[in-house]
Amino acid sequence: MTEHVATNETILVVGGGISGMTAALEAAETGKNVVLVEKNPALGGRTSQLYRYFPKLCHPICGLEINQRRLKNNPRVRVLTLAEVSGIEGDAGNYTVTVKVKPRYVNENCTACGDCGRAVETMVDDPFNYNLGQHKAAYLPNAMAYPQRYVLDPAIIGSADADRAKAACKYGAIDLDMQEETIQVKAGAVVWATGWQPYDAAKIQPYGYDRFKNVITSVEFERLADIHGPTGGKILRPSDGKEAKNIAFIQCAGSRDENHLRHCSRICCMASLKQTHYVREAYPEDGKSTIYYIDIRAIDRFEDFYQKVQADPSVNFIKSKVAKITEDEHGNPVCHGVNTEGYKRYTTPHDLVVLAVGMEPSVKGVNIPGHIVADSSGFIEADPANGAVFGAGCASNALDVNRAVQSATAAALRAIQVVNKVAKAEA
Amino acid sequence: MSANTAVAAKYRNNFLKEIEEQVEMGDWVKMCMQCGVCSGSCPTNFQGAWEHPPQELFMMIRAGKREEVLTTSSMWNCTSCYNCIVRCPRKLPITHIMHGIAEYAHRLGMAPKLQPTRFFSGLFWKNATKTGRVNELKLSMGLYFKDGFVQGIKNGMAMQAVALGLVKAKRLNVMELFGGHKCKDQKGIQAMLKKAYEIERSRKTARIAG
Amino acid sequence: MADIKVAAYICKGCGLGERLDTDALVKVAQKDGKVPLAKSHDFLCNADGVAMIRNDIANEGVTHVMIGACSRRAKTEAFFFPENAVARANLREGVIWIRPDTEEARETTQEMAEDYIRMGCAEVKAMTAPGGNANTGSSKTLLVVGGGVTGMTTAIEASKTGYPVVLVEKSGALGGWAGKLYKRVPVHEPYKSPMDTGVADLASQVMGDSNIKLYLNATVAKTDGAPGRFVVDIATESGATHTEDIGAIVQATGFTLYDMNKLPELGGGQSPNVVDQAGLEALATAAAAGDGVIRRPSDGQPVKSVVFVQCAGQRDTTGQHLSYCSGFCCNASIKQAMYFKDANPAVDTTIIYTDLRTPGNGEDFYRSAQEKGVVFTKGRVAQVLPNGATSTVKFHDLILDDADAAMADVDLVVLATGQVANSGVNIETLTKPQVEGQEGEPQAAATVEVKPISILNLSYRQGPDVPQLKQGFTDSHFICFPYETRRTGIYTAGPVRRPMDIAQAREDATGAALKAIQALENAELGRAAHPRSGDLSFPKVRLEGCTQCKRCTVECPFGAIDEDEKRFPVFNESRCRRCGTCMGACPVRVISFENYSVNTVGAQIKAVDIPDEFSEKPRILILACENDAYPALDMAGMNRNEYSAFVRIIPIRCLGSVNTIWITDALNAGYDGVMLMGCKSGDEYQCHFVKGSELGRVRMSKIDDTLKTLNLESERVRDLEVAITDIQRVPEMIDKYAAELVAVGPSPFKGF
Amino acid sequence: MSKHEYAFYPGCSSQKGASASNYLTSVEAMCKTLDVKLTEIPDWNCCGASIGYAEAGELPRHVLNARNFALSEQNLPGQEIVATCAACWLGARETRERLTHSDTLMADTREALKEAGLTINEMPEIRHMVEVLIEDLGFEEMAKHVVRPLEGMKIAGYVGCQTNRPFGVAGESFENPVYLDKMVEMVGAEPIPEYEQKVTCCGGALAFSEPEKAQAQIKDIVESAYDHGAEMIVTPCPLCQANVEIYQGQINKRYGTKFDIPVMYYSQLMVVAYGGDAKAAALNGQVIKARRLEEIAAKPVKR
Repeated sequence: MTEHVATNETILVVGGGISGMTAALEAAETGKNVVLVEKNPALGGRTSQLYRYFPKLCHPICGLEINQRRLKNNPRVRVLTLAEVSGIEGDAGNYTVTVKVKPRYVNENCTACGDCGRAVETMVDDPFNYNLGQHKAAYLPNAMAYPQRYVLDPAIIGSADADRAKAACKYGAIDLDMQEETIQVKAGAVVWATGWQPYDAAKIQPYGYDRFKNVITSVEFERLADIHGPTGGKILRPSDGKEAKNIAFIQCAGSRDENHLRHCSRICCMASLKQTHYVREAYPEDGKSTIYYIDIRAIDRFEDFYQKVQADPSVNFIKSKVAKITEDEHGNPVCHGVNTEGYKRYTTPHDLVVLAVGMEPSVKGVNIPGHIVADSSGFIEADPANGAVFGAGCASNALDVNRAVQSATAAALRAIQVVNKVAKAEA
Repeated sequence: MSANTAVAAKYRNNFLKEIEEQVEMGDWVKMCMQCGVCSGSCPTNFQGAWEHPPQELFMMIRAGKREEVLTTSSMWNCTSCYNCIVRCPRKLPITHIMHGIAEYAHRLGMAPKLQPTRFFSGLFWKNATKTGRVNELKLSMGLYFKDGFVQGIKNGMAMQAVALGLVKAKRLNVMELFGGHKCKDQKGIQAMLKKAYEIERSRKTARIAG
Repeated sequence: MADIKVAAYICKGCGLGERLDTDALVKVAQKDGKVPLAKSHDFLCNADGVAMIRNDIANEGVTHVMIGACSRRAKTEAFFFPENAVARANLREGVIWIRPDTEEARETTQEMAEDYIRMGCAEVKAMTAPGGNANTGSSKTLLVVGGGVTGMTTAIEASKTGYPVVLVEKSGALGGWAGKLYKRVPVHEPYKSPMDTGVADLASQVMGDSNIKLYLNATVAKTDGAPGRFVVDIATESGATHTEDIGAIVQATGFTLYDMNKLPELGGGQSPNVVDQAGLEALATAAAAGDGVIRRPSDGQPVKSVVFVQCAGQRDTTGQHLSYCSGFCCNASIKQAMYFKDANPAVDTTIIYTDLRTPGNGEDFYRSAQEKGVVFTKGRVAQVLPNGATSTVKFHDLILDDADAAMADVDLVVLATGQVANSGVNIETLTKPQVEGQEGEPQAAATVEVKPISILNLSYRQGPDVPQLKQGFTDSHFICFPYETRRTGIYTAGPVRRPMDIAQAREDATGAALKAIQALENAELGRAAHPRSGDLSFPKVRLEGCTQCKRCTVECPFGAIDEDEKRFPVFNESRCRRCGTCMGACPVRVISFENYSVNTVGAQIKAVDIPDEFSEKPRILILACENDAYPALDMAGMNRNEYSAFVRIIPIRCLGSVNTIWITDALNAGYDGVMLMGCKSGDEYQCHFVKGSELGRVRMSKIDDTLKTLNLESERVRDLEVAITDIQRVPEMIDKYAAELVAVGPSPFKGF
Repeated sequence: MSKHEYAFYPGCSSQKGASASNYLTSVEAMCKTLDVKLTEIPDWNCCGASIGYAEAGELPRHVLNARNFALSEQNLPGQEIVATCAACWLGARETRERLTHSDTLMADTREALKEAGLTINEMPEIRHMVEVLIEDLGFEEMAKHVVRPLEGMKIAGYVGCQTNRPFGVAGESFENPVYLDKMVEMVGAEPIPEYEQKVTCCGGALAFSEPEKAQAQIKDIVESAYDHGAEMIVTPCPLCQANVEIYQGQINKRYGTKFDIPVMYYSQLMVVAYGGDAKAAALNGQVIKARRLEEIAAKPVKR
């Protein structure tokens, strides 16, 4: 890809998840130059860590493949990975953005042949699998990684392992002297698409995520079901690797709760409905799912999906916010509560409990340079005061993928409007 | 007709409004979103003691079920453990609402007559406010003898071992029957409380008016 | 065709040099591939290797490049030669990474590599670098159909971006549904009270914008042409017809409330005091104009108690009403309840719901309503019985588990009925499917009335409107690519494609404006739209060979092909998505693309060296979808999941592009079997060309006849559904199939 | 002159000859060692406790607590109020919160207080003794004074309700507070962090009015302590202590169990660990004698 020089007719997109990639590609395919900044070593974001999408149960990396091909064929998008925005100067139509780029220790010579990975001995936690598993300290971030280039974990720099990696590479792709660099990028408009993070489940004390191994989060469960995940796609519970066949899904784990997140995260109900399908897929004979909920929010056409799941005898719905979870002598998490439809008290052991954790905007806590107007939950609001910095996807609202893409496409147009003005002015 | 009005009264907000005016923290009732975490967190409800757990009471209030709510023994099972309060996603002060509804039912004389906790609660307050400090012995005796002398002796016998243990450990003093701990300024305390009751009553009537 | 010079480059990196005899591969390229220039390089993708290729292009007159190295999905930056025809022989992910590094495997592995070199050379020779199509239109004007919030927003945003807009509204005023609202649900902090609809402001923006040409009381009488060169007739009230040149179209025709008269059990149409949400908005607007008191329609008495019935005629499982949830109604009822509470807190307002659906900050709005004293009751309404001026609402209280709960003397009942899309004619029901197999697919569900009046009146072969989904919403069934309809350059936005509220509709409208702008820009450059964005190839047809069978015109998933009066196909390139379904459908093989044709694939099939029947080396042809199956095979390689050395894999654009001639050629050439790997088809299709894989399957279902005529066993062709995640499953399928074929025995056609 | 001075609100149960008199004794000894000066609020009155609700009403309850604030302000100006009883602490703190958040309530309260010739000017801080220990002194300081570690004792830390909810000790979780375990560790004994009944309700006042309900819960609390191999239970709350200790006999009758596990206050453990004797630690105040602790208390202090 030819690296065009960024000007104030360039659009900067922050975040390389589905929203960021969409915003970047839609703008580029409309003839604009784009710089796409991603903090991880590979694009794809959180959706690339999902096993399937609701309601079609198709695979997120299928769409990722298309977007990557669009990217490969489009010289207008310049991708910076391991990069984070540290400052934005100027105003609409004329921003100077400071970007810190962390060293990858691997240059463009890398062919992803994997020799360094085989040479290195150190294992490190694998964030792509939410640290449920480990990978080599010289690694390809994931099977779909774009750029398809290895990364060296900083932990081994200066160690014998690093030298082993360097020695193993026949192509001079490993550069142990790489340093963090700071670059300045001109841009007329900025699309902020930094996505979301799962709410810290440990804060929901009654559910004991920090105390019970077999209480996990919905995003972690996606990795368990995924063939590329730590269990190779088998649904096994963390404590003892036992097949988890009787699974509880707890809705509003953090959401709709003034002790945690005030807002409704929108996706969690559908995500759990979808995940019951994983259970059925893995254990067609004796898989069993129980969904504890307050309101099932299967909005618009998703209702059909809800009705399908309701018709499934292996799925049980209980209208109840689980009061607390304890652990029995077999390491089974036990849900305690009351079914509010008719007041049946329950004390039910499960093999595994999946907390449908809420969506927290990644911008929360992150101080976006040049203070941005956000709502009480930290989502970027559409506000003139934000100048030409536009929120997109889950940085702007709790959205499902479909709506995130709409939002990103809309943000791309808003950005284009700004750079077109600039172009007109300069013409 | 009467049946008709009965239906008409139901699901009207009259009782909800009454609760908001008369019950401490009553204006929180409308904020419940029926998640059930309180009912599931309540230790005595979990023993099956509650006829209507907190969340159901809130719904009954909205549904205008005045009679059922004010005559149930449910809220009297509250142990003030505060589990419901800390877990409620809407931050309803449920413990206090339970106490409040109980107090209101008691005030109206609709609370179940023989509800032992209702009795003890009243007993405790009288005991504590009489001298400004609790007299544990009189308190217990009062409780045992609530159903008359004979039953009192029975209860006393049943509790004998416990009592003796405490006496041995010098944690129960028989002399307490005569005098015992008390505040010096009992007069002041009485006057102060009398005033407090006056003010509270006037405030409530004001709220109904306004 | 200009004289071509082919060069083959074989890489020795990534273990290729150790695992394969690369000198032999160079010879194969020269001898069998007949390329004048064949070289090997230790590290082809590094600066030096790429420089070598660039130099040959610049100085040796190389026009066609065959790279024997890694997968076409890898090292794309390095091997980026947009000016040239390029083929990639996948020796790494496709050969050495899926074969064991053992002596006994060495021979078959080498054979595999040599075949891929032959195939690469054959393919590249059959290709030409696509040049794009000059003769496409260049109109930069957007047509927006529908003057509601969605349409107005699209028009304003497009104009802001610098594009002229023609806005057509069938009624006499802008505003649509939102124009009838008293207030709207809040869209920014604090999410506590209803806010102004903003419709008036939008309307004045539209009218004040010289860049927006507004037609009121107007409809689209005819839409002709293609992106960049649509010709649209607009019929106005006066009867006059205006013709506009249009680049791209956004259909924002919104929705109609589900008819409450279909809900007599809920009092719909039974009493003036039972209204739908539109009715309540009217009452609220009237009240605001007067003393602010919302009054009972029957007798004008102030409303003292009101009940909102959620999901009226929605989320229906009986098949009589709407099966879906309209999403906006919970917030709308909350808003309407606030109309009462804000004016007079003493009014009893009750919302009866089964699941309250207020996503995002709607939760704050919900809480705010509770603070204002709106009562929420979880229940299922069974009956609304009007008697005189009031009604009794009978319902099942789900919390108190009381099946006979009732509210009597209710002054006003509001039914939250849902949104029914104004999506025009359902072409599936309009035209009987002409291709076998389509019978199997879902007709418009009984719950959705088929609207007789067309909206766009497209002059397209396949019908006058945009295809719909089963619930009457326009087809945009992608999760990753929501805007992609099956009519290129025509995008739908707002409630016509999914139930939604104003906030979402405005976002949707803005995105649709971008897609439309993008479509007309691409059309001008002759570039393909999604998913092969930027592809400059386009279908070329040898009409002299055409038999007017109409397969292409009927099958094209995007309705890109019309018919002229002589029933010859008329290709509209800028409507085309380059999936190749027409090419696959054509029995006389007159349709092709510069870089993808019956020939580019056929030549590869023929290039493979077929050992005789005694060699015990069967050959299996795999035609794999480039979007899903091929990446899956790649990742299987990256995972070092081994599979049979007897397969030869050719990536295809879509299963729909598979022409049966490839299969018969392969079988005649002595292949023992053929595997077709395509995406999931049907209702939950995962095909990026929507109907491509389905049409391909329909076509292949008839292959048995061909096999019979060749008197071959039906096992020789296998049609498989493969997802991109099948990195373990695919190798298993291959080996299983290879084993089956051994049982079937070698093809009788070997050595002919 | 002590580093740490507080206005002390012992509460009814801590009075001489009352159910938690042993708590008071041990607290006094503990504070002596730690150089914490407690001055009793003169003529303090009952907090009303949670259970008074049937008659208490809102204002009278707050007025009761407010009287203590006023007395404290009058006699011990500027000093924070420290309570050892969970109910006293909670009741007082609730009143503090409500009065600070409602001017009407504050005004009404002042008006009522007039009748007793008192008034409040500023709101005092209301602290629980364990807060003082953890926040004002800190574990390090507390540990310094340990001269007789309670080695080899396995002790279940039972926090109960009202010391923990709704306010609790800062930084601790409502569901799984750990400070009590830390204190057990601090005195050289072995804590049981996985003891899952640590915040279960003991039944509170229902132990009097409806014993069977309270005792069902007390059974769980004690049983689990046994299951985890505890030989002793420690708690910061007088009602928890009493309920869990004194009804074990009745529970044994009711459920056929053989419970006989001592239930101590943290202060008693600390006094013994600090070298105090059985009397100072008020070990004689146990209905179920803590034999091992008595033995340790009898041992000479190793310096």
